[in-house]
Amino acid sequence: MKARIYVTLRKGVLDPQGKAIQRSLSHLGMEGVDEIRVGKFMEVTLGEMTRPDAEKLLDDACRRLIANTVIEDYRFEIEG
Amino acid sequence: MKARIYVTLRKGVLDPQGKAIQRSLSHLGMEGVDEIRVGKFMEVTLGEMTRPDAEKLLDDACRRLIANTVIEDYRFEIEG
Amino acid sequence: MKDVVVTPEVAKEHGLTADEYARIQATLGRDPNITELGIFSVMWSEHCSYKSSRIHLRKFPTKGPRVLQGPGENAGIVDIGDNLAVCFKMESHNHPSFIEPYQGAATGVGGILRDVFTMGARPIASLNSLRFGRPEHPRTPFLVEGVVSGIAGYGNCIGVPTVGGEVFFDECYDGNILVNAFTLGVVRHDRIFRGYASGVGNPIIYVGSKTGRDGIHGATMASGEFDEKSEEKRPTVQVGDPFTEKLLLEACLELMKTDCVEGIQDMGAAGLTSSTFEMASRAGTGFIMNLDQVPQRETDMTPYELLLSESQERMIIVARRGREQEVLDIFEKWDLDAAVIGEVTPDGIARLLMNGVTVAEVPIAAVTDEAPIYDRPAERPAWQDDLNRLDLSALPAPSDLSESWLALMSCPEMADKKWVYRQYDYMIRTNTLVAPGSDAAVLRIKGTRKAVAISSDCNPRYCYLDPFVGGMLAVCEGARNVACSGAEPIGLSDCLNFGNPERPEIMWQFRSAIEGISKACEALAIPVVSGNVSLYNETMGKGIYPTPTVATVGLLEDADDRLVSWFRAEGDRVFLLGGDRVDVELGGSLYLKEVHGRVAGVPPAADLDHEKRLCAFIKAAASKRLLASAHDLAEGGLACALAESCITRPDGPIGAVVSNPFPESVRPDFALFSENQGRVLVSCGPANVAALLEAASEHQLHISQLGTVGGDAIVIADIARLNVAETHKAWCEGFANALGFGE
Amino acid sequence: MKIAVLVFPGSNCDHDAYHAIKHVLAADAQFVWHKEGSLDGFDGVVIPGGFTYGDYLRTGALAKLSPVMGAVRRFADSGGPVIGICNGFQILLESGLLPGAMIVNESLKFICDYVTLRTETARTPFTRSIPEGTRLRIPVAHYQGNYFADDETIRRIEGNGQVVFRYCDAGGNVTPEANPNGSIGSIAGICNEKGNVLGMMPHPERCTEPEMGSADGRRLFESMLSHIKENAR
Ligand SMILES: Nc1ncnc2c1ncn2[C@@H]1O[C@H](COP(=O)(O)OP(=O)(O)O)[C@@H](O)[C@H]1O
Ligand SMILES: [Mg+2]
Repeated sequence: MKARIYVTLRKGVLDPQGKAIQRSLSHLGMEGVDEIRVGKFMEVTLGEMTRPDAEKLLDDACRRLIANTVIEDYRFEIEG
Repeated sequence: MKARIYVTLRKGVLDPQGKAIQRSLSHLGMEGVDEIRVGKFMEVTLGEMTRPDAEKLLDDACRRLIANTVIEDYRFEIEG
Repeated sequence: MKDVVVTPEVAKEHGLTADEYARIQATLGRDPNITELGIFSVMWSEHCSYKSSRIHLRKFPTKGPRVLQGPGENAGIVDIGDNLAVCFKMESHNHPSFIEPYQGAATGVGGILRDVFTMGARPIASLNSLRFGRPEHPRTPFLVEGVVSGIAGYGNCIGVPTVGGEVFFDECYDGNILVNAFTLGVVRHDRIFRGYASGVGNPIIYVGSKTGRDGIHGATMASGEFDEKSEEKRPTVQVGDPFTEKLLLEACLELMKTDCVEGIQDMGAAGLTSSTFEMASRAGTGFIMNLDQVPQRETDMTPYELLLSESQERMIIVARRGREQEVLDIFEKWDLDAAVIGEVTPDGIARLLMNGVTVAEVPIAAVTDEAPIYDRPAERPAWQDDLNRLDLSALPAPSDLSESWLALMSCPEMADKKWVYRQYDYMIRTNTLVAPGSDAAVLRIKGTRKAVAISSDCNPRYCYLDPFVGGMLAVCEGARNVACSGAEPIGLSDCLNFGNPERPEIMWQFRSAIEGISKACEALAIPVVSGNVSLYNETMGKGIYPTPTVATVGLLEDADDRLVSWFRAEGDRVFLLGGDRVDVELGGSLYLKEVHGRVAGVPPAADLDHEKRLCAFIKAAASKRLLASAHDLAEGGLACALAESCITRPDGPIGAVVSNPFPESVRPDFALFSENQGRVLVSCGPANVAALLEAASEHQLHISQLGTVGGDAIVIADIARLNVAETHKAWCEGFANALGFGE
Repeated sequence: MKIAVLVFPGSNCDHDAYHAIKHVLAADAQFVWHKEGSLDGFDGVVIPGGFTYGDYLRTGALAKLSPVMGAVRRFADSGGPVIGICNGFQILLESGLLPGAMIVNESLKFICDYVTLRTETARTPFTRSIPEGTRLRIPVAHYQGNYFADDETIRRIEGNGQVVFRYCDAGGNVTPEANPNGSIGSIAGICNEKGNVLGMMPHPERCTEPEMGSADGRRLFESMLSHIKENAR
């Protein structure tokens, strides 16, 4: 089973990285990118399990390890 | 206009971060994650422009800056 | 926010007592509006106002022939000759680091760096003093990883080497870790800048990052005890951007080479409010500020939010009138935001405007000088007597002393901290002559022959058992550590971490520790030039050990006089300085804690006169190049210090055979691990022995020849013996093993 | 003779490189701000370490866009000696002046420590006076020094003799234990085909004086200076 996890910075949390990328793009002459927020994207391969089990596992993993919920939000999608 | 960019490690490129997460999960007793590959996810806010222009801009940005094609693949989605 | 009506309840939510609120109403002659209330609440918070600590801090000796700037500014400054000075300070970031270890520690480093470069100094080195809960507490490894990588992430990126520190574990920090960061910079006497808003009509310029809603209430959070609800305060964590800080550092130092700057200060706790009010207060001026001109990262920010935001990497500059464009140009070059946001006025009033409308108007003195000051009740707790009781004769003797010795060498408090400092760039700027691993770090001052030695120290067990003696011993250990590097201690910064000051026993601990530090500093002629107080370090009513960390700065006129703490060569002779101190002192010792599971007794006695002669002697011997090494005896007594001198040697560990300096009547385990103070293990080449003994007698210092360096065992008489390689391995792996960081 | 030390926003080993060249080796060094479009008049270029643009996005990724990098390319094409150290190496990789890419250390931790390098070739201006096989003690200080390239690229650079330094143990043996970051082939430094552009993770500028723990780094700069002197003749 495959899944995808998205981790994004919570609203209002400073994203120095996004700021730097956006500024560089405009230095490159690529105007039109107003804002860019950088998060993480993970492709997960799961062993055999039921969908509810997968959901529980992913939620646990995100909460306890993958996302830093003080400053980040997460969501995930299970394929199929 | 909103868009999302996904940057993933190319096949065959080592992902120490993904490996570490997977190992930590099993230390934490969360079994069932066979593999995890960490990539980047960007939420982009674009100024007013046509869809083809947006596509061109994003492709340019990815190719020239956002992804390093020696080790990474990219794709993007434009909303709406 | 604008619509919030200020009531006594709202004031209470802002952490103001009923009395304090009444006082605000009285000075203003009316009810404050919400923006004004916000200003008072942050400025009168413990963190900004020092209301519980101020009267005690006055006891510190702060003067001395070298002191160019004592407490009261962003950092202290001490002369090192040749028109140069060192500028340094230590600061806590405890609460934020417990909530979000990476960002909390990172922004702590960022804050202390700004305190130093705002005075015109280029930062050249940092230290970090860390206290965590038990290694086996489930949260400890996570906190250690986060804090260490946060310090590394910020310090390495900005390019200031992190050259030393401490890591200590105890259950009392399970729910409240301590992260104290220290930075030292070098400044020319004629380029010192201060936080003064002087010169009526001078423009007030905001520079650095844009303002967002980060850390609003950060200052009040740092002054409130943790409870279950602190979870809710989470989104207010600040995120550090070391890259921007690096630009800010370079831009400020470039600006300071011009003569555009009248005064400058970083925005730390309580951001825009505290920086502007403090600058005006020092200069006795007032100001007008247009909040709408503040560069903003988020939309629809209210005056309240703009004033209280703790967004990082921002500074306030008061420039000379007519020179604003030069200032703006420099910041533009460095890609930083900069904007004129106000002007200095003569009348001592702060007028804050938003789009031309006055949103707050308060007398500056009312907020700063007239902030409440409390002389809180202090009382030695009854349980202190029980704590101080220790019957050594009832202590079971370990069956295998060598085994206990090895266990101490590998316990996380004693074990190698390389896991930590390998993550820090400790050599960038190529000044690090003595890297982490010795008693103090030594950094050369390029362009001179000089070097500085720095060390941070505090034994919280001693302070718990007797805060007065513990305070003295912290200073003595700091002085000894820099002396063991060949330096003369010239100044000190402190970071006082304590529990809730509203409890009389905490206030007693606090007062006593300050008195102890003061007494030792006076005796050793080390001025306290800067510092920081962190109170309310408790979780659910349980306080930490009193932890007054001191960072000691020493000067070497000749960098080549420097010493290291490890033995150098086979055949060198080993001596003990102060070895006549043979009353067993095991109260608060590492041996008692690690082997017997107890923290009790009275700490070792401090002999300040002896410490002073000891430091002077080591420095003299170092400058005569008599010594090959010097290492002070601290936790674990003679046995652990000896083993450290053997196994920390970078060219590979080496053995030593020494005799037992204690009378035979003393129990062998006590002789090995007694923590008598004022003792230093030195080594020298055989050719220097006579000269060394003579120098010691000139300084009226007790010296005893203990033995010789060499072999593959560390041997103390016929009491105990360790294999060098085995000990080295146990010591190297102890830290990671205890925290479960092994492979 | 004049050496350019490039300065990008976030460079922080620039002063160390400058100090090594100017004060230790008594040669002429000059800082060059990243917005400069030309390197005319310079005989060598140092791209120093640091955290250009905070290492945001990828190390060296944003710095490759600076105007001065066009000048570096022209300087390199004309055969001038260029050395990229640590972040400077990462910038050279990102700009395509050297093949491959850098990923995060296997340990996922920043590493600051002395390592031993084995010199694999004396063909570059920086190693011409360091015989093949020479061991050098030089510090590393990086978070992303794990060199990666696909198999074909590795075969090519190995075949061309473009691997200049490898991590090794004190005895000169290339072992997994001596590899601090997981780099393929224990690669610590590579050069371009012509040999005039060198990128390396370890920091020679940090060890040009014995009191820094080693003076081995000095040999690279001496090599560069002697190369420049000879070529000027
Ligand atoms: N957090 C840290 N960061 C950097 N160096 C550290 C840290 N903790 C300990 N060290 C270094 O490890 C060595 C031993 O520390 P410690 O046992 O506290 O020394 P001492 O007892 O001499 O004060 C010192 O050189 C110290 O600077
Ligand atoms: Mg010591």
